[in-house]
Amino acid sequence: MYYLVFLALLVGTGATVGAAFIDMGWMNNVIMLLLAMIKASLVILFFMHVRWSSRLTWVVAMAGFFWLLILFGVTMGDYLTRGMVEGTLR
Amino acid sequence: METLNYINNGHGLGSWLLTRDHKRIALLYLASITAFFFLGGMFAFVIRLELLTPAGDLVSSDTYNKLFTMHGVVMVFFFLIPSIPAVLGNFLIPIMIGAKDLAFPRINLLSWYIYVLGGLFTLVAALSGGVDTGWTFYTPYSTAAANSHVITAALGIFITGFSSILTGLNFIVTVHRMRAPGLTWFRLPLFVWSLYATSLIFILGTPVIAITVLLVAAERTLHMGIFDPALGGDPVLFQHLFWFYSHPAVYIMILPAMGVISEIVQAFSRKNIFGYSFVAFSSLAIAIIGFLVWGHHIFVAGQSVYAGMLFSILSFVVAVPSAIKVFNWTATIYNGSVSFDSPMLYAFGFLGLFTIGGLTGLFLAAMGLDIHVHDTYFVVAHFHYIMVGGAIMGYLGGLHYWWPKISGRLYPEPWAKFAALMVFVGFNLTFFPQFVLGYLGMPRRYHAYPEEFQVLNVASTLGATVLAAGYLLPMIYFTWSIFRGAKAPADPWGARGLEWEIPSPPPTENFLVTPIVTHGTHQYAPSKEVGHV
Amino acid sequence: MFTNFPLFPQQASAQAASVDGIYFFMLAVTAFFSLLIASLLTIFAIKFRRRHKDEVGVANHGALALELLWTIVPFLITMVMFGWGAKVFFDIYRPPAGAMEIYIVGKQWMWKAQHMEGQREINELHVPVGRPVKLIMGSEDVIHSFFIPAFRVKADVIPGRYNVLWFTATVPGRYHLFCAEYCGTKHSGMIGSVVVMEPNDFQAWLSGGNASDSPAAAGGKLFQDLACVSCHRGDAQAQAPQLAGLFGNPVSLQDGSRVIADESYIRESIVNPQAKVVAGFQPIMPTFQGLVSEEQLLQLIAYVRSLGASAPGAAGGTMPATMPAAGPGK
Amino acid sequence: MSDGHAASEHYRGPVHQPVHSDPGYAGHSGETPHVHPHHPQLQHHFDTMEQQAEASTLGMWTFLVTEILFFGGLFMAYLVYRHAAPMAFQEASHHLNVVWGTLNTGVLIVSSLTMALGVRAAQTSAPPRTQVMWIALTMLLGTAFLGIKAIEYYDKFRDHIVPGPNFRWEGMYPQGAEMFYSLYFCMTGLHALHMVIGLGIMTWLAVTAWRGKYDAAYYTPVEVAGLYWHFVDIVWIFLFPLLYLIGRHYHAA
Ligand code: HEA
Ligand code: HEA
Ligand code: HEC
Ligand code: CUA
Ligand SMILES: [Cu+2]
Repeated sequence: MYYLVFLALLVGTGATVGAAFIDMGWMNNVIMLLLAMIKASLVILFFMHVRWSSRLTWVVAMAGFFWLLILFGVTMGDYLTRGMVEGTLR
Repeated sequence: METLNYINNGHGLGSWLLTRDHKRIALLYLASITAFFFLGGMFAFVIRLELLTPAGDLVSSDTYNKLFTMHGVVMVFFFLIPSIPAVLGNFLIPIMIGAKDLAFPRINLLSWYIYVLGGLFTLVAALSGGVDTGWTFYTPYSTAAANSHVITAALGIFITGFSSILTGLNFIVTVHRMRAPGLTWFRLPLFVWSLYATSLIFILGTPVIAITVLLVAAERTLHMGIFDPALGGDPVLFQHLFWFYSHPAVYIMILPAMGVISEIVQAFSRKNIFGYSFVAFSSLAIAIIGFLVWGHHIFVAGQSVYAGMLFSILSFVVAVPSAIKVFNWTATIYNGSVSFDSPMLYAFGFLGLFTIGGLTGLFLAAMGLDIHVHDTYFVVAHFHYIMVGGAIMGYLGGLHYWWPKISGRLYPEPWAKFAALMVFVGFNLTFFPQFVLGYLGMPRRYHAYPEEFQVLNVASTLGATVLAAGYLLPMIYFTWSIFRGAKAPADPWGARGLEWEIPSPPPTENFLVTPIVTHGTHQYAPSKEVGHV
Repeated sequence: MFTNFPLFPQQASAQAASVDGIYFFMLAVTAFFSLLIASLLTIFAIKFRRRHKDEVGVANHGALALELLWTIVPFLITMVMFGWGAKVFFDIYRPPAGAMEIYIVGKQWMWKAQHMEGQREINELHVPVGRPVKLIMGSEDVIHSFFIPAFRVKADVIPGRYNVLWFTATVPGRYHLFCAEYCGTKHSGMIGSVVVMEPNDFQAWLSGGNASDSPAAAGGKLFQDLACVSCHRGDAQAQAPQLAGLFGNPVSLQDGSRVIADESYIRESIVNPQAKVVAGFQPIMPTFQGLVSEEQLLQLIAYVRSLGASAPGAAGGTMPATMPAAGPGK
Repeated sequence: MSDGHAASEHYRGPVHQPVHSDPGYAGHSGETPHVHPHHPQLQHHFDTMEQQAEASTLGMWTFLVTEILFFGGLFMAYLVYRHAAPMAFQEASHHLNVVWGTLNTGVLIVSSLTMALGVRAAQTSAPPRTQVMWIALTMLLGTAFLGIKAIEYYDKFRDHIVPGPNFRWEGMYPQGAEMFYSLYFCMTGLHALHMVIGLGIMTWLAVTAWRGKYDAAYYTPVEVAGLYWHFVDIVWIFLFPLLYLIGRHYHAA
């Protein structure tokens, strides 16, 4: 099992690097992040045993990422809407 | 021979400094926090003296700037944030949940040492000349312009941050894993609920301030330019990151006090709380929604208008759970058996002052109005109403309530009543005029001010004198009680709860036999098991 | 000694009344709930005081209806506060078209103002009564905040970008001007006054003795002195885009996006020219960061702006989207 | 403590008493040899080994949540500034060495594998030698990672692309590039610091494992250290593409 996950991680890394050299416009970022998230999930689920852990562990692990999204989402909410009201400056 | 308890079980400095007993660690915190409180209070007093006259004549403007910075830093990071959690929480959580200790006693001791180390950094910063950035450390002033000891102070905050994190971690794990048999979540004392919610904020918020102040230090030392406008950096990003922690941190300061009030109100009206689950869940709601409102500190700082609106509406939403609590406390007293012992007086004080402080928070959350009152004394009055009028009242109330348990001694009740009265009167005299000053437009952090503001400032300084005396009194009679006070029985108030079932002061391992819990706390009415809403 | 002892600030701008409106509403709500809580507490505490040592209270079972009541009512009240507050905020932050513009630069520890007509002042700001005034504000060093209590307006002044603030003064007189954001040693000395004058007096003041070049004229000089003109020439061989007609119009950038050439954009084009490169040009323009002060930047902007005067105004919206047309590219 | 359990926290007080059983009252003198009804590693304030293990893993997970947000502040800054200057970031990213970066990613992934196997070894009561072998391998790989990082840092110093007064940038977007490198050094520096701390923990783990402390009944420290190590790996999984790879297609095109 661990070896399989390990292989998947290596393949994922290869794919990330490969994809980075192909110009896909904004898709590059999406693919890059998607692959990184898949890799991270593999590590969390298998190497960090969350797959076999209690619900509480799931909740705790998710909470960290969820709060990160709050931080990112709300802050970007400011940056993306700056200057949108007429007459105000960026 | 005296019966063995946690105080006399082991003597000498070593037995205290190396203890892993949560109760002894609580006392270590009590001592250090009190020291910082008086230090911060001294700073405040000099501030008030300076503001007696419009001209900046007592101290230089640089000194003044350092005074309010050190006052804010000490009071927030070294007094109020650790106050109730690290003293009362440390002492009571294991007892209230029927455990022998916190989950990680060594880490508990470690967090005290970390706190002390952080405190030392701050003292060094203060003694070697001080910091003058304001407790908010706004860039680029803090990174590029200030030439005071910013790095030392920032590191002090960074370090104590880890103390908070470890305390929060310990509480969370303890509440999840160490509850006595039968102690379901909905039988937990509300104090435990509120500290659980507080711990969530410790865990989720503190790391962000840690990295933020670290970046400020890095920018100063290594000339990396994360917030530097010259590199396209945005000073407002610092403010986002700072308030992402520091707004939730204000709930770190108030939630534990709310927990204390929940306990006191029940104990002194001999009645279980009205709407237990509303009070419990409102703590969680405050902790969680509290993370979504930070931008109300920067309405006029150049963030987008739409972001401002989001933060504004959520700030109003987060006020509702606080309102729920206040109403439930009030309803709890109805049909109770109300006594007027000193803890209850503090609780009354809390209720009134927190209500005013909280409602004036709504003034600030209303964007159009905040334009005018932002960075004026109105804000200063708002937060002192909540932090001094609310949180410290809660802290003092809790100390008075549990002091017999902690020390095993009774303090002189008439003096305690008198002190409570002095604090209340002095407090209002100090900070009420500041609302008026703020609306008149007196900016905060002003060393000198136009003459027409003087009368109100004089009133405020007078009040601060009364307040200082009010704070000195408990210090005196608590100390006195340790040596001269009558021995306290296990349950001096006729209150209910696991902490009142064990001797005062408790034995080292709290419980001889792990208790089996069959109902919630504060069940006074003799008859049936009381259901919860 | 204590004769001058106000308890409420003067109202001297068109916005002041609307801010005070929310304030009084809030005061009323606060008074109502504080008194409500205080009197309930007093009544309950006295009525249900402990009469003998062993008395206990009556057990609670809660009441859902009450809980809902005191959840929903405060919620609704706060939503009113939100709506009202947001509306006033919007009004205070959205400058009307055609407002008279003044440039403000904050630096430790003074306020500098430049009128379009050439008057400059320090720690004073003269404005006419009854006319909307829009301030375009930048900072030379750290964050400051421009605050006029009698007008109920305030906005932070942030290094590296511009912020705007506007007001219409209504009552002639002299009012406090404060720096409200902590900015170092003399933060409390960064004060001054705003002088509101009758329009005629204001005109007289404007044409009074110490007028210097208008910002646009000063900017024109700078444009020569800094050799901007060597690249930004009007002819077809110019290696840089023509600036006439630029202001207020959309610009196509190299990466395909499009921005409006407002003050912030022009400022960025000068201090960090490579951040947004105009489509069809090479990124050869050097940075002028550190070479021009904030005041000079504002003058350059005023100059660029004055070049655009001939072009139809931005508000018209009739401009072809590909402006400026000057470049050899698209 | 004379009963030889260095790590246990037996308190010599009067009321030491496990809940379920053992009325054997230790007494104030405390040195009565206990007949341990429980595992020697069970600390006095826990009732069972499971409770203790669960508490430790929950504690570590909670700590990792704080770590996520700790790095989160930096990722936040990255997001804001990349959004503000996308081209500059691509340009600057191009100057990182993608070969070293990829290699290092591989090294960390292998180290995560060896770590996982180390935990498994303890969990299945493998002999101390095996446990130590996996831990040592993990440490070796961790050191290799830091070595490569050091080479990369050295290159940056040599080329004067370390932010600060000596920063020199020949290409486009000097300001954005300096911002990128400020973030690069903060992020990778903090990550490297975590690796160093991880290596410290591993050293301690190797020593205790060598003494045969861990077996199926008690391997919490190995498990918990593993969680930490994997977390540091995860951070890198995100850092690598965000820092090294964003400029590639832009220049390939
Ligand atoms: C313990 C600390 C604490 C607490 C709990 C709060 C609670 C609140 N705060 Fe406060 N605040 C501070 C400490 C605190 N604050 C500090 C330190 C600052 C300044 C920082 C600095 O710049 O230095 C500040 C600044 C501050 C600002 C920024 C002001 C500015 O700089 O311009 C704002 C703006 O929205 C705000 C809002 C609120 C709100 C809406 C609440 C709410 O949570 C309050 C909720 C409570 C109630 C509403 C009262 C109870 C309700 C009733 C009795 C029923 C009736 C209710 C209704 C009708 C709704 N606060
Ligand atoms: C927990 C938080 C806390 C607490 C408890 C206090 C307590 C007090 N604070 Fe403070 N305050 C802040 C948090 C707090 N403050 C913060 C965060 C700021 C913002 C800082 C910034 O702008 O960066 C601030 C700013 C601030 C200002 C504004 C300064 C400015 O903007 O220029 C003022 C002015 O009056 C003030 C006054 C007081 C007073 C009179 C007390 C009193 O309650 C203190 C009373 C206590 C004592 C005096 C000590 C105990 C008594 C004795 C030892 C007796 C003997 C001593 C004497 C007679 C001197 N505080
Ligand atoms: C070496 C030549 C050169 C000099 C000197 C120069 N510029 Fe430029 N400028 C350019 C080029 C090329 C562009 C278009 C590419 C870009 O946006 O960077 C440009 C773009 C601009 C723009 C944006 C124009 C648009 O259409 O969006 C402004 C505004 C500007 N310059 C102002 C100035 C000012 C003010 C100065 C002097 C202080 C100056 N420039 C000096 C070459 C120059
Ligand atoms: Cu400028 Cu304060
Ligand atoms: Cu806040």
